[in-house]
Amino acid sequence: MSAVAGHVPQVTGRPVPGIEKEVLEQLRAAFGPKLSDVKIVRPQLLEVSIDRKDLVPLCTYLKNTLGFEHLSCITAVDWKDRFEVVYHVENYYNGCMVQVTARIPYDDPKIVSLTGLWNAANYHEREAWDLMGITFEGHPNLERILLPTDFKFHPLRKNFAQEVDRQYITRRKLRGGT
Amino acid sequence: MPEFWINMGPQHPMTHGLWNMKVKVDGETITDAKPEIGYLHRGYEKIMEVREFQKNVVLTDRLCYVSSITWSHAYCLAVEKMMGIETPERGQWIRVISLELQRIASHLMWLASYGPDLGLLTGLLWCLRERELFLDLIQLMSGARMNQNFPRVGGVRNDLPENFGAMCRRSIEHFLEKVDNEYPKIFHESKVFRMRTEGVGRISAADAINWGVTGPNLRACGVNVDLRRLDPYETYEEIDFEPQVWHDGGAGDSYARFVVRYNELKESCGIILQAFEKMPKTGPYRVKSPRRAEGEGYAKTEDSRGEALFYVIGDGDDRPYRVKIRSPVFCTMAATPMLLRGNKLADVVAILGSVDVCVGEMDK
Amino acid sequence: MSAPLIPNLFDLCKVLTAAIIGIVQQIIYALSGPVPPLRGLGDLLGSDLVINLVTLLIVATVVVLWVTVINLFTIMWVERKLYSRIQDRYGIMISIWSLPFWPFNRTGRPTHKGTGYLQNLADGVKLLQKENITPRNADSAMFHISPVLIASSTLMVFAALPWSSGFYVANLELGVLFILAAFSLAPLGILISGWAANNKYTLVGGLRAAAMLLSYSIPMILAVIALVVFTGTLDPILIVQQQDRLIVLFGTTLPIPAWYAFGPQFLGFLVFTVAMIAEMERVPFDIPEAEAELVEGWTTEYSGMRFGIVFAFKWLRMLAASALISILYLGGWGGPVFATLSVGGVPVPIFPEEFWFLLRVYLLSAFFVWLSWSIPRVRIDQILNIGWRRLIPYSLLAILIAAGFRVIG
Amino acid sequence: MAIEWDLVAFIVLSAFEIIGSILVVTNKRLVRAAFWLAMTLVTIGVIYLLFLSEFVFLIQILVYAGAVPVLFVFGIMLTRRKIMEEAGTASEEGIP
Repeated sequence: MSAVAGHVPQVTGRPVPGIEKEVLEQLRAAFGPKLSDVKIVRPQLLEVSIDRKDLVPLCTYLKNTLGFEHLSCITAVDWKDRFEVVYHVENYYNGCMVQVTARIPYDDPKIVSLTGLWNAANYHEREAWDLMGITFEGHPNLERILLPTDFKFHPLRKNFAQEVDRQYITRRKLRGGT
Repeated sequence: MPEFWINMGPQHPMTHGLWNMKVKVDGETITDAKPEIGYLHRGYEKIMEVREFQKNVVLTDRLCYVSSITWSHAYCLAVEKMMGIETPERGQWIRVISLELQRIASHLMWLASYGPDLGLLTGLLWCLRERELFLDLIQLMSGARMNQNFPRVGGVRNDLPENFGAMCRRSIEHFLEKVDNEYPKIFHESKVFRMRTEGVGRISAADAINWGVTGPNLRACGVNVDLRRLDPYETYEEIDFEPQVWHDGGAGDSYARFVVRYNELKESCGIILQAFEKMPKTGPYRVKSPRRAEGEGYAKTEDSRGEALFYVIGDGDDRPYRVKIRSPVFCTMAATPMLLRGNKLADVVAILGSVDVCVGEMDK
Repeated sequence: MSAPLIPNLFDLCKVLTAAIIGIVQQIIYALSGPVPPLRGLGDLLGSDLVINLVTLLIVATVVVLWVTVINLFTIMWVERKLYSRIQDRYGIMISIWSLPFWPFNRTGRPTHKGTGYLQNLADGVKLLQKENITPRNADSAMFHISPVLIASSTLMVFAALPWSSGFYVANLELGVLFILAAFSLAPLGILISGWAANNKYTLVGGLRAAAMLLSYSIPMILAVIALVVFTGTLDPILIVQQQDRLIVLFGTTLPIPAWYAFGPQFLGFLVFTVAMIAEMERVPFDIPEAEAELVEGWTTEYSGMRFGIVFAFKWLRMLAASALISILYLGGWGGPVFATLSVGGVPVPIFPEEFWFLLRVYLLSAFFVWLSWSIPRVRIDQILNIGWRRLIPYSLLAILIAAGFRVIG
Repeated sequence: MAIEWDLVAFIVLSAFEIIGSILVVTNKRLVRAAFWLAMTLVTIGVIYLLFLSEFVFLIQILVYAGAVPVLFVFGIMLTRRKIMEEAGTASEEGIP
């Protein structure tokens, strides 16, 4: 199923109706107990959430056997008591998309990096680290991508002051203090 | 000559915006490249968490300022999916028309800036002259040429003017007549243009998919993926159009990207004309959207530069808890070092011009 | 068949200088009454050495003014108007009423509905009052010398370039070779200015410019050799006279004038024109100032009037190039006179040689402008490819053809 | 006694030439040396003019003054290792 380098994947470009039930069974068969709150949101979209430990086996299964070759985007969400990293993975052959949500405890925001599977993850993980502060182990060069390199905070976290709570963040506080 | 880094940017005529491409050059050939982005980072995802749902459309208009309706529409679609509401039939058709008009304007802006990149200033003047036609149509429809604030959560802001169909038909005929016999003379049939773009910035289909390249850049590699067909949103199922793919051998070079985008111009005109025939003449164009919303919604649309994805999470408040913007240019930027390696210094312009970089959406 | 408006510029100016020196001599002789040594000075002034020297200076100023003021502004105006029309817009529209001083600053007059000819003058004045910035730790001596080298080598071309059989500064037997030598001096100036400006872009731009100009002066000279096999002389005026007859093909005289471009020299004509486009750094071969990737190439660091000189030299070279092409291949100033009026005893032809020559120069320049504004720029390695792999073999072929026809013909 | 003008001219030109060639050898900055080389070659050409042989003067300008110093400067630029640190072009931040 996976595209051999140089060979152009023959993609029909048309969605296959009812594919998400098939993918659901295959996932349940392979990772039954580990998956929690699996549900079909709408045709072509499947939601799965797992713990961060078995993220890599699930993703390698998705990529190599089920042919989900396009990692659309990686979102880091801060739920104040835990972190969540949401992976949107898409299959060009039948148009199905799987949303994998990995839960991370709040105190040590670490998760394994997926750059091994998809190179697209490289920039997304750097951005997630840059804005939310989740470190991805195994990332080739995990450094800030959007913010200046000497910036000390991760602005997307809920504890980072929102412009509404305080009139403005003084430059001195931004550079040095808490 | 030892290898040394050349900074192509941040203020450089090639970058059409504020980003810096550091290119390591050995003589004339490029050995390595490192894009430096973030100059235009406005922290959209943080600001969006303190504004009501509808007020964020003002922000998403300014994501990519050349194709702002497509971005605001993607955001509104995501919020609708979260709220579980559905735009009425006529509203969806109006959205399709506005999307295609904006796509043509954005592609024409790209064609206009691609000409002078290669030294052909006449291309700029001609393409902008045609773009005026479509900016007038968009102004007629939404009241503004740029940052129109036209899509609404649950529909569009206002109905189309009366004989908008006839005006569109007249402008499109004039435009198609120009696209068929004036532009090919300075682009396709010009030997020098082919020399500068063919075989330059080549990327294979497998690498493109692996690196997350989407949209016209991916279709130029021969992969037939068009989200309007693969995951049809709005009323794209009822329109029969042909996604433009580079068929003979996955070339994936600048010329393929140019041809794919050029044909999309003509394709979008066809879509607009079809939309006017199949559109219900009357009917509501907007539905009332609830003030507060709970849950999560995601929407994936075919923006003129690639796959634009919005992932919105609501926690019962009247403003989103978290908004994630997936920008196609941000992902293609990861693949640019692969595109540039091995080409000449003068090719950086041809390659990055054909990738159609829009800095606003890249830095969010 | 063609008659010049000014039969001989040198004699015309000689009459002028003789009159002036005559008056000065009278004054000196009048003064030499009380101061006897002044008489010697008067005789010295009268001697023809001084007269010839002063006439030569006047002739030189006339031609330089004619080239750098009248022709330069006209050719810049022609180019800016032409490429605006190609781009479907009006172009420069400034009118005489926009001048600030007395006769023209009348209110209520349209300042921007004019022909636009003064725009170049306005640009020149603007550049004059701009500050000449020298980049920090640039090699300032070389930075200042190279524009002088470039501009003077271009003006040297016009010393040997005749505008009609009478209107020239100096008529050398080796005029064409002198012009080619002057053309080949510019790469040194460009390279040194690129190097001295201490900026990576100008360095790469200068390197590219020198590489291109060097690799294109070889086919240019080979094409001229192919021509000399036919003409036998390097004197531009003789070359034009040779082309002033009708083609005789197998006994029948065809109505076509016998320009070298039509005969076996056609290949040489094409090679020479392409090489000239490269020498002029027009857009297909515009690498040195490739705006897109090198910002402005080797002229990036110049500002103020220094940039004005360096920028104007591009149009001077275009003027020189189209003049040289029309002399060598398109029959210089040959053209029917139709009628000559006699104005105060002096025969003034209606269509003089100067008219035909300027017609050819400006048509050729218009062709270059049209060409350079409708095709994109070629990459530097492709340029060198074309230069070495295609133009030089073609020019050698041209020499072969010319020699062959010479032997047969 | 009439001054032989061509003898005076010859002396002046050869003086120029000698100074130029000395400067070519002793100059630390290589590009200046190349410039002086071009200057000496042109003065040699002018001396050919003194002998009333314009053709050789023109060829001298065409070949020597036009091409050889340019190739010299090419050679200098392509071989020197510390291109950017040379006195004339020491840029502050060096190579980023």
